[in-house]
Amino acid sequence: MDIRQVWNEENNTWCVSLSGEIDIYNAPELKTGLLRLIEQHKGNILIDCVDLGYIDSTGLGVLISALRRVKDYNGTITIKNLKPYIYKIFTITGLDKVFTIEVQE
Amino acid sequence: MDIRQVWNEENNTWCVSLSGEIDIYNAPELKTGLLRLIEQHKGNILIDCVDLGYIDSTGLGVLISALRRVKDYNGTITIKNLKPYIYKIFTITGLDKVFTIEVQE
Amino acid sequence: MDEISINLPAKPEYMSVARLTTAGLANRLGFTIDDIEDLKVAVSEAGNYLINQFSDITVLNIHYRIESDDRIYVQIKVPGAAAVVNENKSKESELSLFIIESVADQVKKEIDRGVIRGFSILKTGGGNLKNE
Amino acid sequence: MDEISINLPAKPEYMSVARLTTAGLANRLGFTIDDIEDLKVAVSEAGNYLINQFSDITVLNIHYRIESDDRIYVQIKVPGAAAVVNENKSKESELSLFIIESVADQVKKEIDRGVIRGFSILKTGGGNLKNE
Ligand SMILES: Nc1ncnc2c1ncn2[C@@H]1O[C@H](COP(=O)(O)OP(=O)(O)O)[C@@H](O)[C@H]1O
Ligand SMILES: Nc1ncnc2c1ncn2[C@@H]1O[C@H](COP(=O)(O)OP(=O)(O)O)[C@@H](O)[C@H]1O
Repeated sequence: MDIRQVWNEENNTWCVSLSGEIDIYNAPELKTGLLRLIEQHKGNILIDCVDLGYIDSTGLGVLISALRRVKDYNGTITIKNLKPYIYKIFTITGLDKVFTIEVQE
Repeated sequence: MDIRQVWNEENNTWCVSLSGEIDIYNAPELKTGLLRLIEQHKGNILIDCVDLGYIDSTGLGVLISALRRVKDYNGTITIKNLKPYIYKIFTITGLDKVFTIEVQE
Repeated sequence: MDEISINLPAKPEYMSVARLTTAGLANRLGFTIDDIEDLKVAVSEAGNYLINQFSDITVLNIHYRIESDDRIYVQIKVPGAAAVVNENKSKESELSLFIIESVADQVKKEIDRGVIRGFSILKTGGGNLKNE
Repeated sequence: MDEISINLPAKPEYMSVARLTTAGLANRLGFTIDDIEDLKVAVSEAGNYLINQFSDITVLNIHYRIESDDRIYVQIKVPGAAAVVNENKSKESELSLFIIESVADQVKKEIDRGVIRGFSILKTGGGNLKNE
């Protein structure tokens, strides 16, 4: 897994790119990473998953937990460029209703 | 593994593209394929390995056996675009001296 | 009918190995990309669940039984003696069960004294037969 | 020290699975692409050799012992009782031995009644220590 982020002052948004695989092994690292961003700027989060190959339940848990914190200050989390077979995992778990999601063509 | 071939009448050569992995499982298929070409036209063989990811000793055996047949009618086998780590297998086995080889940049 | 069995440390860092082995097998059987993905997800989540379930788990056993080119049974379990149940297991375990049930064609849970100790998952190459 | 063990049918079609599992492990350990490739080749050729060596072989056992992040021992062997030696083994077996010796840091052959029944291969992440 690799996490890259850019703070966009204009629209008060963290643009985060996730790549590789997120699973029970590295999800804690994702959690630490996201929490650090929220601490720095209480903004919205836009997660680009164009290079994300896999996410498991542990990774979803981290996203849920981040969303809870972001909602505390009325922020949003948007997920874009999800591969269809990963989007499927979001729909199975009902998380397609909780996050704003945009699927890869 | 996937084998594609084109007969080039002008220079009396079979241009063969190999892709995927060649191993003990599918090497027999490669052997049948090459022998069929030689039966059709007793020409030289130019093997493009740009998309070849792996070849094992069984696959090398097939190339050796094909070379023997091609040499019977004074033909040549040239191997081009080998990935460096596959070329290494050719050098280890001394086959870099037996075939004309060109490595990928 | 071919069988493959793998024992690996029940540690988070090895779940990627379990996924690769699973994908390699499903690929060899000629499963479609979607079916390979489903099986990978099912095996990985079953591993997650068991690692989460037992606080003293050390080994995971994954047993693949290939019934035909489009029919594979995968059993994921904690081999040997009972393990200590983790009382604070994380909420993601619920997600795991949900996901496993959805991507597999059939799931049997091996329950012992009220605790899931293993999963037996059927996946067919012809897509998802069942869906609830 | 972690250990992984896999039993798979000693059939040509499963050597790709052995390679994927091996690559997944070496990748997890953080081996370089070249070292991953070397280990994959060594395991695959050891499997080829044994499949070629015994005419009644049914199972291959691959046992990985991870001594540290850059040091792995892989044992590839025919488990259980003796197998019937194949008298017409193909010439590629010579190539296999050659390749294994070159890509591994160390190779021990388990020889029984004059026949290789298994290999124990050491590969370090720090490149090829040995080279004849
Ligand atoms: N509805 C849910 N489904 C699955 N996992 C969840 C759910 N709610 C929370 N989690 C996960 O369970 C864990 C505990 O959640 P939470 O109480 O928010 O703790 P934390 O403050 O550590 O994030 C977190 O890892 C979170 O991601
Ligand atoms: N020097 C060699 N090293 C490795 N393998 C070889 C060598 N010579 C031949 N082979 C392989 O051994 C097998 C037998 O070779 P050969 O006598 O040419 O039989 P065939 O006519 O079936 O090709 C073939 O598969 C061939 O590729």
